[in-house]
Amino acid sequence: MTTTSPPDVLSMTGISKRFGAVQVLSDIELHVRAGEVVALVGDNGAGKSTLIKAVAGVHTADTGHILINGKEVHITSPAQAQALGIATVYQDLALCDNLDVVSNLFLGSEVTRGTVLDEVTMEKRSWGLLRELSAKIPSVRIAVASMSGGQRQTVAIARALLGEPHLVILDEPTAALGVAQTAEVLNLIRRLRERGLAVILISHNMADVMAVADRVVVLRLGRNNGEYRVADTNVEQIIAAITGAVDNTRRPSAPTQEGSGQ
Amino acid sequence: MTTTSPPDVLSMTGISKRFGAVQVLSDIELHVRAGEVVALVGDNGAGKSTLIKAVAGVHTADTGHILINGKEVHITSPAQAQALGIATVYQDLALCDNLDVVSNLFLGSEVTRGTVLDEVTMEKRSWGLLRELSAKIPSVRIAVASMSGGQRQTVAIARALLGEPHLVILDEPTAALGVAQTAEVLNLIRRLRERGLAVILISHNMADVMAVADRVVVLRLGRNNGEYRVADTNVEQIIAAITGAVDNTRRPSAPTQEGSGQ
Amino acid sequence: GCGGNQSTSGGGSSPGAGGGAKIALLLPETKTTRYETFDKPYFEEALKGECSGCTLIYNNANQDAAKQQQQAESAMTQGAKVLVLDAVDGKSAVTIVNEAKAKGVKVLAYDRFVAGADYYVSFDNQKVGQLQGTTLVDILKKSGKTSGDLVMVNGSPTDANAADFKKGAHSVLDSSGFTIKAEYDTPDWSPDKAQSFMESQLSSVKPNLVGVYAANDGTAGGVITALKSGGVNPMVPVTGQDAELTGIQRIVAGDQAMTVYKAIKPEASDAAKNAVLLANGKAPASATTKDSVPATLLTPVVVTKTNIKDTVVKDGFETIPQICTPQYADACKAAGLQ
Amino acid sequence: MPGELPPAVLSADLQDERLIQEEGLKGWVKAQGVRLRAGDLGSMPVVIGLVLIWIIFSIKAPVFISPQNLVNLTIQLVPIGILSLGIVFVLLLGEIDLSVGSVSGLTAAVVAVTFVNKGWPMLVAALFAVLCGTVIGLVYGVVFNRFGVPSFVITLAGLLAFLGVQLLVLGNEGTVNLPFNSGLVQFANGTFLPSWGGYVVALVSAVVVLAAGLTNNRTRASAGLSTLPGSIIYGRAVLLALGLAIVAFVLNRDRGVPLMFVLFVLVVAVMDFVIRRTKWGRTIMAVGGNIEAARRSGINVRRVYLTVFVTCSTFAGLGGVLLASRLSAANQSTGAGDVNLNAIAAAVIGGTSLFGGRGSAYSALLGIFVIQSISNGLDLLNLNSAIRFIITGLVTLLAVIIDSTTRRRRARAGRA
Amino acid sequence: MPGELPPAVLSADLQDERLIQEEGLKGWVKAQGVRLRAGDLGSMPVVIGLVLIWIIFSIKAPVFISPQNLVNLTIQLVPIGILSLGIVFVLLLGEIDLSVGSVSGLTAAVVAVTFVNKGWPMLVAALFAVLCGTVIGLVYGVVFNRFGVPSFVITLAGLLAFLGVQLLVLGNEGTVNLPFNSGLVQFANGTFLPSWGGYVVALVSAVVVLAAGLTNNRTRASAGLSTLPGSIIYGRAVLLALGLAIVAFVLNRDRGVPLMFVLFVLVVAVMDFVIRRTKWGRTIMAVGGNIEAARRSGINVRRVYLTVFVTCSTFAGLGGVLLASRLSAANQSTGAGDVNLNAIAAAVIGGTSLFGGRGSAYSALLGIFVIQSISNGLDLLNLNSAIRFIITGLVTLLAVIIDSTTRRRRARAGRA
Ligand SMILES: Nc1ncnc2c1ncn2[C@@H]1O[C@H](COP(=O)(O)OP(=O)(O)OP(=O)(O)O)[C@@H](O)[C@H]1O
Ligand SMILES: Nc1ncnc2c1ncn2[C@@H]1O[C@H](COP(=O)(O)OP(=O)(O)OP(=O)(O)O)[C@@H](O)[C@H]1O
Ligand SMILES: [Mg+2]
Ligand SMILES: [Mg+2]
Repeated sequence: MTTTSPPDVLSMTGISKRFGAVQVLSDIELHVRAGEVVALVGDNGAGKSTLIKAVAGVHTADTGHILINGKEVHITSPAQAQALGIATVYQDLALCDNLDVVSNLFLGSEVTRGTVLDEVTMEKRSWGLLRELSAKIPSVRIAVASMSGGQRQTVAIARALLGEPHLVILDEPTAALGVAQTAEVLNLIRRLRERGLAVILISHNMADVMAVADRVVVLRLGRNNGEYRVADTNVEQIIAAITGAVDNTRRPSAPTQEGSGQ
Repeated sequence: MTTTSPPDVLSMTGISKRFGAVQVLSDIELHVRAGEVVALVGDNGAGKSTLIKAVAGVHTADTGHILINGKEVHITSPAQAQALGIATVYQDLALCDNLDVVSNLFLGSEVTRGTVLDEVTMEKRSWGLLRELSAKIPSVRIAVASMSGGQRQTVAIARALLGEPHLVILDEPTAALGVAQTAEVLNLIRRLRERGLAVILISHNMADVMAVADRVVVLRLGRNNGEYRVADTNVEQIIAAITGAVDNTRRPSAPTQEGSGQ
Repeated sequence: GCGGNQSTSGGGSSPGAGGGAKIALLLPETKTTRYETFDKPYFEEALKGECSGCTLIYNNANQDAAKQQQQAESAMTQGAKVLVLDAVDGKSAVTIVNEAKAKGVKVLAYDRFVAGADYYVSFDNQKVGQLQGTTLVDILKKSGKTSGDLVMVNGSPTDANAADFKKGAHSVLDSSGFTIKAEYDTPDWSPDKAQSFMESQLSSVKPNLVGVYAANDGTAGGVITALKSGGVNPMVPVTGQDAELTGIQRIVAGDQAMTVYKAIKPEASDAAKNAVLLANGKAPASATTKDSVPATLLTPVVVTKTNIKDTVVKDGFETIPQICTPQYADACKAAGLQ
Repeated sequence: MPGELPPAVLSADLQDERLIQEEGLKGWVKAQGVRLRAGDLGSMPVVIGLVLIWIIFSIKAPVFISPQNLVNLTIQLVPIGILSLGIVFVLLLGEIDLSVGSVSGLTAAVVAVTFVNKGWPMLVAALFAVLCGTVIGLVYGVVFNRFGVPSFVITLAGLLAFLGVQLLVLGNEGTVNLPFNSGLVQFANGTFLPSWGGYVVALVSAVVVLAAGLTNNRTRASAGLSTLPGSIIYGRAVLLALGLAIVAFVLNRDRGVPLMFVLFVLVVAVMDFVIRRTKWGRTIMAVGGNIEAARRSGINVRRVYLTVFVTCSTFAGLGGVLLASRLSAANQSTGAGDVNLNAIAAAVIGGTSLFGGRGSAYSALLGIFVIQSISNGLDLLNLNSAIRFIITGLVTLLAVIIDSTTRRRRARAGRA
Repeated sequence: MPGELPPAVLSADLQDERLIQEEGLKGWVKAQGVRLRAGDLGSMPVVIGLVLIWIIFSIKAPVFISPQNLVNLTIQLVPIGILSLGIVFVLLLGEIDLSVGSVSGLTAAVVAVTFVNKGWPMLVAALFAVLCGTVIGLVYGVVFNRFGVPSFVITLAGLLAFLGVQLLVLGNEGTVNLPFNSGLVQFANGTFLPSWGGYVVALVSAVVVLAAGLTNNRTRASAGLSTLPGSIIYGRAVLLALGLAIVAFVLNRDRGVPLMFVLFVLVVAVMDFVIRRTKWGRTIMAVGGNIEAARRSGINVRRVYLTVFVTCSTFAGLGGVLLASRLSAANQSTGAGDVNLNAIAAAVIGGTSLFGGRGSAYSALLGIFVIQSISNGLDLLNLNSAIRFIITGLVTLLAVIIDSTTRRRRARAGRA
């Protein structure tokens, strides 16, 4: 639907995924451009997390194509996704409970002096990052196992700010956050957009979605069920698509005739 | 502040808890009556989950008194809390990932015929419970490890409906839920109140809090920071208390002079 | 009707001129050198000589009586006519004899006695212990000592045979006038356990220590290393058993006083000969019996520096080039081994 | 809209439109195919490994699959199999028991000494020995619950201590022989089902499976839940009957089906039922999967640990009695050597996880079959020990590789 | 408001008002008291257990604490200690290596055969043997990564296979003696620091600790983070110097401080540093704590497994060389028996978890001290083996009970 000269940062077409006897994703399509925040919404179990995990390299889709900046890629591991400039905040956070906040924040991209970890620099930067998200964490030297739900989520989000990604995927980043922290994260998303990054935001909170997203993509029971520009729609319309009151499904009878662009 | 003839279902006074070098709770007070929904709100890490875990028997407070229906109790294990009629939905859900939905739902209160598990009855009732919460779970015979975040949360909430509790504690029950599921849970809370149960609801979503709660108790950095009747307040006031813009703290200088009732 | 199955699955095991019988050799363990290095090849060789058409079934039980029972069963399944059984535990191996009897299979108890066997070829284990004890006492007396402290490093506490050696040694040492200051059952015959034990004891026994009883050459090795690094000088006599190459080398070098050599070749040949007789349904002739089992009883030989040439070397058990590696060349020269 | 199914006609558990509906026998077979490709096969891969081992050995030594050898095999695997069954319970909790070897050695000594030296009646002696195992399990459970010492350390201490007690019980004699014609020895070595017995067992098993399947279908249908096609239920029962009848037929060509083996399989089947279908079993799985979740569900976690340690040690006690019966003797090395490692290895090879919450009673049966087949097969090959050790190692690895590869595929396919 | 602290003067990490501020040395001591009551004590409790064992043994056999015996003890524990250090790495990943015993037996055989029989130069032979261990670790890692076979099974297969290879390498002779005056044997049995050497080591260690503490404080201060009071930093260094000097003094009253022991402690300290302060160590902890989280962080999980198996087997290889050097011989039972179990037990007793992600290199040192002290102490008591086994078991349990009880208290206090 959106055809501009620079290729989409992320472009997924025909993505299907089956787990055992359940067809979790059927022929999904998703495009995200640079400097755009796309909200991916849908009921519980609609397949949102499964879809973005295919981009993040956590698992691979059964069928379909993924294009990053116009080039087809086969992402088989999270390391590869990161190398492609994709940073992901997972819904289940994926923190190492036995490590402290600093270690978790810098896991996989530790600051070293020679071969030795530079704990002081990391600790200092951690405090900076956490303050930026107005986290209420008393000490960064406690294992994250003993953090509160919101504190853990803040740590997971702060991780994503470390690298230099082109595409940031946030899977329900504000679910456990307090009012102030949620506001900071929404600010953060706006800043990311301003820096020209592509952002995918998964959220059940329509207020948040309307506040920061440019476009809303709705999934329902593993299928695309409509796409809306935030400027042209309202919450009721989106909720209707989520719950199935409106059916925008492209049924499998017409497999892939709607590839926009080329 | 509220003195009526039947004793409060739950009455906590002077609760303190220290973890290592962090004073997580300082001299907290909380009262809940039958047929009342009390919202417990506060910033991330304010100590909400820690406080209710002391009631649920997950860990014990360092100091303070807990009265259930006017009788002082020392709750040392979740089994004991359950025996006292307390049902809890934990923020971290506490499900057994290796077991399927049915097993998790009925864990600890399995239906048996003789000594053998009555799987058919349990499966049938599971479907009933899940439909009631309009869960979108394709199969109840899949391990919960492979459920989506919202599906897991629905399972955890459904667990709490099984017994015959007097006090239901819900720690951010709707954080991962979709729009429809959230509405169902709020409905459920209203039904619980109508049945005369006491409910503690922890939530960061002020809209939900205003929609179902009778009273709002604010925690800030491990201290009581005000208490509001929903009917007499507005969201801004509560948020001010949460963020510390308003300081209602009772400082330790005046230890326990405000024991209402006797 | 078990016997019936036997002949069919055995496949042409009819005893006759050409033989063709299957004979099973069941050895007990791998942790000492002798079984696979000597017993098996000697036996195999002798069997070839006695009966060219016979097949050898071989298994080693790794010190596990239950496993040996299974191996015996397997051998019988394969149609073995005779089990040459070196029992892990002679006493409980009666079961194997019973099972064999029920199937019409003969059992030749090899090296270790099993009640009810059809024949017995061995050295006497208690005798070995006695020899070790006697030699130790003799050496001490010869050097003019009549009292002093001894340390006993026995074999494994879970090995029935170790108990025999121990019993034999005690029968001599208890009444020898020397004091047994400390005693130790070495788990798994482990040389390093023996070494650690000796080191620990050394702090208290060193002043009066006159000799050490070590049950075999492995434990003797551990003991000697401990004595040496503990600064025991001159070396006190240490016993051994099995005439392992390294034991002989230590004897040459003067670190170890003696070992017990059980001439395995004659033992194995005798066993092979009698096994073939049993396989052909004949009763072996014997000079002696043990507990009413006809037997060939061989005498173990004490090996000291003076008789290495006449025992192990003469039998080809070990050769002088094997013993006299560059490291031991001088000692060999001094001992007259060239 | 095309492709929409009318939900009213569907069972309560099949209404989600994402479920890929397969109908009848054909659908079931197809679903199995999907499971196979997804690596979600339960014990199948280990069975394949086992069959491979059997094929290799019967090529190398045809006598391996002779009825006589198979009868030997089925007898030989029982005592360690029983130990392994106990281990399965401990592993399901995510704990370990290093001492089943020692404990079985001790109870072997106890049964031998009480029965032979003290002249107790056979059954009393056996029961007393098993009870010694139970008491040991109690001690483990109490220490575990009271002090929170890791089970590795507790049972390591037990491994040493009970080895010592075993030596004490055996006293100076070292070895105590059980009379060869005593009931115990006969049970473990010379008692076989009559030739029709095997077929009866086959039939009864099939009928039980059939009846269970039909009853289950009936109750599910009346609860509005989906049912299995009748063809599968009948087919399964027939296949089972056929399989068992073949086993009986083969073993009957030698001495027959060993009673001890039949009882062992029965115990495994019962324990499988206990784990899957009783409250206690469910509780074990829950504690093994997530102890904190189990505790918060109100489960008495301590009682679960206690009962599981008791179960494991009781099976160890029973295994010891069988070890003594098999060897018709108890000595200092009964239960020593690799007994312990083999018991644990059997459970792991059979597919029970060391990390808790995943496994089944059948893994003890399968695993011990693998281990014992390798050991028995190599007994037939006349190898010298060095080569024998090497081959044992490699074949063990081989047996598990198929299983692990498919499991890994499952993990990749997203099933945790 | 009363009680409010002005946040500007506080370091970046001490600004949360819920933090209970303790100042200076007094505050630090008080904080330790809180940690003690909360059961958050690191290795302290095992040390208490160890001290208890020492007290008991020195009452029962005063010679236990004689300098001569202590020198023995420090020598005896090194080879298995090295194996245990390798095991720590594998345990940190939540995996296991059952084969360090066999592997060490094999490399012992290799060093003996190449050095003595083949006449290779000593260091070349030793290096080659250690390298054999490395190669074995590589094989483990590759099989683990390629097929996903549980490490329990891989290393069980290795345990058997390399035992076989060990027998093959030793060949017909079975035992190969190392010359008593060769460098290897002398290193492991007769090389001690000169009497001033021990004091130098004490001093150097203290200076290193002091310098590290001061540098750390300086960088932290300049980064605006909290620092430790100088009194603690100096005090710690002085205590360390004093402690080590006492050890040196005692051991000097006999033969002196064994060089092998000094090197062992040094290796442990270096490995502790590697685990805590390098990227690789951090990665190991992460994979051991939550493999999926580690994978999603972009960590190459396979490489971590590979390198850890290589590390463990390399230490096993080194341990084997030391075993041969200690005994001045390699034979078929080198590395067999309870070597393997003791190596694992040492790590576990020292406090490294079997479940991954929790432990330290020092646990190998502490654990092997416990095990070897028990064994050495009992060597002095002349017990018969039954009693000896029983006591070993009970004392092992005792040593760990204190540790476990405090750990459990910590768990209760809410720290997972
Ligand atoms: N590994 C898996 N194995 C089997 N089924 C899975 C697996 N992962 C996800 N599913 C199923 O796929 C469906 C979609 O899950 P997914 O996590 O993508 O939902 P979601 O849209 O993120 O939902 P939520 O809003 O609750 O997070 C669910 O029905 C879930 O049960
Ligand atoms: N077991 C523990 N050990 C140490 N600190 C803990 C532990 N549990 C909680 N804390 C600390 O206590 C504080 C309060 O945590 P709690 O989980 O009660 O917060 P919360 O109010 O529920 O926050 P959220 O809204 O994020 O869920 C946090 O700073 C947390 O780090
Ligand atoms: Mg999701
Ligand atoms: Mg919380």
